[in-house]
Amino acid sequence: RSEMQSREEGLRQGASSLTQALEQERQRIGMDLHDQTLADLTRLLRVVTNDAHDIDRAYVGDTLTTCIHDLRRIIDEAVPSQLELFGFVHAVSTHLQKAASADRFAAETLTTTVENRTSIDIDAMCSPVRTAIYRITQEAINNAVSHAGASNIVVSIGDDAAGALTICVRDNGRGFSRRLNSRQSGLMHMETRARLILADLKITDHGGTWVTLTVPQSAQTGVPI
Amino acid sequence: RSEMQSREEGLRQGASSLTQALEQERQRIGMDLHDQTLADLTRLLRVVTNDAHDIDRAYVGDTLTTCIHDLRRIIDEAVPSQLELFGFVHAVSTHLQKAASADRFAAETLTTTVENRTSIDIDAMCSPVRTAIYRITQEAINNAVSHAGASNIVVSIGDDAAGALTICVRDNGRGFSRRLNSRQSGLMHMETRARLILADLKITDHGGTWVTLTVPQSAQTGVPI
Amino acid sequence: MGDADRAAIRPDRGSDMKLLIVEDDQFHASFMVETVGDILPEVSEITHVADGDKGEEEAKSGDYPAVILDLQMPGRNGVEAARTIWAAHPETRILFWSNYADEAYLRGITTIVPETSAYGYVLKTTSANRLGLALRAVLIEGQIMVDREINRY
Ligand SMILES: Nc1ncnc2c1ncn2[C@@H]1O[C@H](COP(=O)(O)OP(=O)(O)OP(=O)(O)O)[C@@H](O)[C@H]1O
Ligand SMILES: Nc1ncnc2c1ncn2[C@@H]1O[C@H](COP(=O)(O)OP(=O)(O)OP(=O)(O)O)[C@@H](O)[C@H]1O
Ligand SMILES: [K+]
Ligand SMILES: [Mg+2]
Ligand SMILES: [Mg+2]
Ligand SMILES: [Mg+2]
Repeated sequence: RSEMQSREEGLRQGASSLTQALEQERQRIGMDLHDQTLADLTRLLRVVTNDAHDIDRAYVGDTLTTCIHDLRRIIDEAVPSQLELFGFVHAVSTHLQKAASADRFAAETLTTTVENRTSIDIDAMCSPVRTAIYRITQEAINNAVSHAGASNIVVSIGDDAAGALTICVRDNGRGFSRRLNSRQSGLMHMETRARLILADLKITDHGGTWVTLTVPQSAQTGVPI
Repeated sequence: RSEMQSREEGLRQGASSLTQALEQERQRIGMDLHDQTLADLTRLLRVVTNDAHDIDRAYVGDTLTTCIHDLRRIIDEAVPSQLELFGFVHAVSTHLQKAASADRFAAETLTTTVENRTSIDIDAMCSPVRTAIYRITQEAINNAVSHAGASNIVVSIGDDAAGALTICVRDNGRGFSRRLNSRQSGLMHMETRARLILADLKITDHGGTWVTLTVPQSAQTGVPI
Repeated sequence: MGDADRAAIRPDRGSDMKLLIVEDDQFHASFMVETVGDILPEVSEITHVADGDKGEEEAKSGDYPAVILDLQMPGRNGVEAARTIWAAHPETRILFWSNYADEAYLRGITTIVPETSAYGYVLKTTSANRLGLALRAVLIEGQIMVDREINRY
């Protein structure tokens, strides 16, 4: 009974933190828009409506181009459109390549692979389940790139005898240690997201770190939410 | 024991749905930006960089003004900036007034009041707790405006003998009924948000509907998340 | 097909190439119709529809050797529409016209292009001049052409 109580408390804390993180991400988008695009456009409007000066076509064009660039970046972060347009496997490959090449320590030496060995169609799953699987995989990849010091990262998509989908993010780095001073919200959110869709998340040390998400067949068609 | 299990399952479902809603809100912001602001700016850029025509100052000014307007609205929805800048009581009053005047059925006949009868300083609470309280109050207000057919809505902020903060949104409308065909995600999210911060939410019928959120003293300083 | 806008732009010309434009934004669509009218005398008739479902429906007929597709649309998006169109008519030349500048979109597109098809990827911010070049290269000459403003990573 007390074990159940602490399970429930764990879920509450995890969900609290995840909710808060999502709330903050939304606010961050708003702040970015406010500080960048809105500020740029307001300045531009002031210049354009000032009758005392001729309109400098190049200046207006450049400012608009900058705003469009900023906006595209903000939109790309807000909407997982790779997932929507091209599906899970492509979105994971894209994220893996981007994460690997954006990290200036990893960029030179890191090789990455995505292996898809299952016939389970992740894109046919209901959208909340697919999104959760994607977010978990993203964070496992981010961690492998930034904490493992690995030279190789493999994302392996497969299934098991019971028809569960398995996604394993493996690196050949320094191995896993929950450091006390680290924030660990990434891990907590992965675990909570897995629990919310009734999937299972395991982190194991094989020299490098293996993060394995198992989505049972019953959860693939969508669990009650 | 089975009661605890179903409590936990309830929490899981509530948190799942809330997480999904937050995820969708973020995506909606992205899509709004893509379809409105980005589309407008791209068009404007095309006009401005077309050397064949003189720049029409009024047209450029009008388009920029529209973009700025749209952006402000999108930002306002994403960031509860009234809350950040002016604090809880002001943000609630603003939301109440806006909601009441935006509803075309309610606008003419509806009176609204915010009463603050407590010395508990909500703005001194930790940000996730305050945000949760605010989101819950917002949705209670939205529901009172759109479903009650009330002529009066009062938000009453107070406390009880045990030092708990109480926020009561009261309307004098048709009274509460959980209609089977309604989506009810608003209520579910209010309940989940309350549970996540260890607060209590009660909906009672007094002719009109009273929605009462009770935040115990222990939860006000921030619960472990 | 009551929802389709048809413009017989040059009924008197010898050439009779039909072009389908699938774009949910009316202003972008008008701009494209105008640009095509100015730049591609080979096109005799332009059909415009405003979402991916109607685009797929319209393209079923097989009358369109060339299609211009917006990427982000309500309902079926441009990628889904392209898949459907190419599945039935792999020789169709498709110009994607998009507001997504990240190279990942381009890579995604390359994973769905049939071996023999011509395609292009052009941003909506592209100048009229460069848009004209892309229209001709992809839709008329059957080349593969990509906007140079795509962000590499
Ligand atoms: N693949 C890995 N290899 C080695 N160490 C890892 C790996 N993944 C996680 N860790 C360790 O676990 C810690 C916690 O990871 P977690 O994702 O929770 O936090 P974080 O990445 O440090 O910060 P954030 O909250 O931004 O994700 C990391 O700081 C790191 O020390
Ligand atoms: N103050 C109220 N007075 C009368 N009925 C109410 C009130 N609040 C809620 N209800 C009833 O409860 C139902 C569920 O409310 P809930 O907020 O969950 O859903 P909703 O407002 O219909 O949609 P949404 O998910 O967008 O909030 C409403 O549709 C309405 O019938
Ligand atoms: K779509
Ligand atoms: Mg992390
Ligand atoms: Mg509601
Ligand atoms: Mg579009």
